[in-house]
Amino acid sequence: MDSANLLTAVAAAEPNAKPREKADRAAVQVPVGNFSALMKRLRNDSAFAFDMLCDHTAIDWSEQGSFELVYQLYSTVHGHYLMVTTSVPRVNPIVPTVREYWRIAEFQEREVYDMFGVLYDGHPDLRRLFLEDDWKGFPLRKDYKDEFMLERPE
Amino acid sequence: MDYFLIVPFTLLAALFVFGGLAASFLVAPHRPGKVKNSPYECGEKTIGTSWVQFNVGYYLFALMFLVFDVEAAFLYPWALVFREFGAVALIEAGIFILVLIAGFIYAWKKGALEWV
Amino acid sequence: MSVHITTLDDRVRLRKDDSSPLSTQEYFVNMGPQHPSTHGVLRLVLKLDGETVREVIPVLGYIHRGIEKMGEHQSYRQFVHLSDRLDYLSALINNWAVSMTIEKAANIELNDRIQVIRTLMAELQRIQSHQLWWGVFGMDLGAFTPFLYGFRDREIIADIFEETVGARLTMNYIQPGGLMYDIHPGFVKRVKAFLKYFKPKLAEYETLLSGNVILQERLRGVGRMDGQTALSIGATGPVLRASGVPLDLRKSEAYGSYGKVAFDVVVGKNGDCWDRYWVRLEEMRQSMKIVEQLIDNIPEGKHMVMKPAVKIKLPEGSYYNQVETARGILGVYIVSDGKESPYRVHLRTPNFNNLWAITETAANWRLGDLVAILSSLDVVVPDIDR
Amino acid sequence: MGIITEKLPCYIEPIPGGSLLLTSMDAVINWSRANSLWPLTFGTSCCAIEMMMATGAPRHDTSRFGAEVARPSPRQADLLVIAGTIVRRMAPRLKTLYEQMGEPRYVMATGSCAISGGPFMYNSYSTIRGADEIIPVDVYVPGCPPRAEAFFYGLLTLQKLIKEGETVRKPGVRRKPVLSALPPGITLDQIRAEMATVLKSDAIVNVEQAAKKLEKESQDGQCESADGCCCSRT
Repeated sequence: MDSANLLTAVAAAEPNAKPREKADRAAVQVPVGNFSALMKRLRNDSAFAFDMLCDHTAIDWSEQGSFELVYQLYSTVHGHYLMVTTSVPRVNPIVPTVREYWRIAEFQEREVYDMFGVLYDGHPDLRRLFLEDDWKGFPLRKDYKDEFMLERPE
Repeated sequence: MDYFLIVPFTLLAALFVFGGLAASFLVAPHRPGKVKNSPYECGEKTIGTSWVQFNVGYYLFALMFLVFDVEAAFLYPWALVFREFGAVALIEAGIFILVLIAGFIYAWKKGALEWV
Repeated sequence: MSVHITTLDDRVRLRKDDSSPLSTQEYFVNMGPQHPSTHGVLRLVLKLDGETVREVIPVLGYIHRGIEKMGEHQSYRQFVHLSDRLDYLSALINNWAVSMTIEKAANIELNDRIQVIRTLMAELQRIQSHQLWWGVFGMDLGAFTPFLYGFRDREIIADIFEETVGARLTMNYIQPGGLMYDIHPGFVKRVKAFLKYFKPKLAEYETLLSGNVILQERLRGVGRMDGQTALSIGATGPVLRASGVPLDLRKSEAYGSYGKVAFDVVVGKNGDCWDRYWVRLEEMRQSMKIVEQLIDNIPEGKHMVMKPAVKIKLPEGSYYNQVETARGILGVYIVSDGKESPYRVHLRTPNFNNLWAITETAANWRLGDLVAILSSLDVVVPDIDR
Repeated sequence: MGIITEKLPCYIEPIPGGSLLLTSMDAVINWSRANSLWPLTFGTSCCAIEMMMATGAPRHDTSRFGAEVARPSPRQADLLVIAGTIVRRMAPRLKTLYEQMGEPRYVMATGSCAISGGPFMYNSYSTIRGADEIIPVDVYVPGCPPRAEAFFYGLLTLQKLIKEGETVRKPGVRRKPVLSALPPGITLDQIRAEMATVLKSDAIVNVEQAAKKLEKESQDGQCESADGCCCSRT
């Protein structure tokens, strides 16, 4: 189904899921509280049948002081896309893991932890994916300072 | 006297083997270091020990190979001269091979050749 | 539920569970960063029991250059050349992915000539990538001749690219707003010569390797992965289609001029190494069919819709766009805050997901089969680490 | 122990004609080392493909220069070809691999990533800017990725360095400056001066202007394309 009635269907399924504006596809914003429930429905409910987690990443909105976690979902059955986002404070970002719905989330979440420091509740093997285990700091944060990095001279 | 040819043959073989070793022994710079002597594992430090109990099948397989390799080695000289000795040599070798095949069947039935 | 951060050392530790003193013990071996059959710096920590692989733990980051951090400091046009260095075997398709995301966000309209040339270039790059995969796949299974055959035919496409683009590997050819150059006058002639040359050669590939009993023995039924597992680890491209799921963005999204050409999606049945092998060979034929249909009627028009010096500024918002590369779906996710360089760039790379198929399928196979499975996944490591 | 290389020279040199014997021994040993460089397959990123095309593929083939046997293990290799970017996590491994190679070992940094960090030089928190920060490098082959011919030129330069730069007593060619590989008659200051002028004059590369300049040259017939046909890019 196309994005319009997909949004209404999701709103029906999850009352406090507000559509996220400024996105190029059907996008929904969910508070962290009932994030896991919505994901479970999106995965198992045959009306949605989002069996493929295309992409999971995070955006560091340092002015608003929050991380926005973005999940791009796709359903091979119905052929429609949905973008689900939830935001957590920058100080102690804890998000429930979606590993048991999509197996790949375990590794994408490890990458987001490695780059942003977002902690995943219930993740079986949360450790850095790319950087050394004893690396200080999280590189993709806007306020990451590193004397090794060379700025381009103007 | 016609066995004399073996001597230059072994000399040449020895020269070939030890010549290479001697050349590298004489010419190559020899600088052992702690890292150079450490085991090479794709650039990584090794994890855990490699002194572990592994499947006995490897040992049995090697043993079977050894037996039949030696058997082949014995058959070479026999194959050269058995024409002069006629049927006796043939029966002799037949018994030799049959005994070994009996051993092989025994090992096969006992499952020595089943791979893990 | 608690948040518990572990490290590699306690992930790679033997649990003491030897039930009887006679049982064989497991040990760890590094199939490490510098290894002939990992095609790049991918480190697999293997938990072995004798020769049988019990568990594979991939360790990444040996070629992590931080491309996403660099993306935040570069303008949109500059970011295109970084996309070459991701999956350098489908460099043109990566350029297309980034350019298409930027064009959709800034809604730049393209004429037909650009779309047809882009589709032609992408399909030639797909054939070239599968040729290299076929050569290296043969070499991994111990046959050196396919390596020579594959690279010999690959050089011809490299000449075609070099004549038009000027580069053999990192193209930087498809820019947001069109193409860097128009195609070289000799392009159509060379592509037709290549098609006539390569059709019998593909049949030669079949007789050389596919018909070989040893190869069939080593591939049939090895590393089986069913559709559901493939979808749950997000595998895409030939790996997913070999498991029976007919997901091909060229068909479902019909971007570029894929809508105007007739080709069929190659789908395997039981997702083992043989199907992954057979699907890629068949895909080469489909790509040649696409090139054949497009090469004769390249429409006239300008090769660049926008002056190259024009600064591109995307309106605020988040844009996500996917393209089918030789190895799967490459998604480019750009969050823009209206400035000249993106606020956040994220690349959903196909190899990242295809790699984890090794942890699903490699258990209880022997070491030789592990190499076959890893090579059948056709993993390019800088694409994983970014 | 390398008796000939370590112990013998100090005895032979004083006796008359000794140094002649030593240099001729140098020549033989260097000749054999230079013409049988076994590269270690160490490709990290895109340059690895170009190196594969250069070493193993049928069109460009290094077996003409004796460097065809690409060994995966450092124990049997004596030329470490760094093809690709070196990142901070790979650096200790690269150092271990280099130290595990047998003496006399040579290093060739191919590709601008191995020379100076290349496209990942700025704003990257994990790219090492140049492999010579970790291990001593003998020959630098620029390019991104360098063509197979550039790789051969680097190989020939290394062979020239080995044949003339090395003596038995002190293996390793790093002592001789790499400048000996410059074509005869050109000095470093000339190159620096010319680079300064080039950078100042066309700071911004103008595509149309460059194309017109190329067109003018092809009208005068000075087109030197690889396969002989006169290529004028219209």
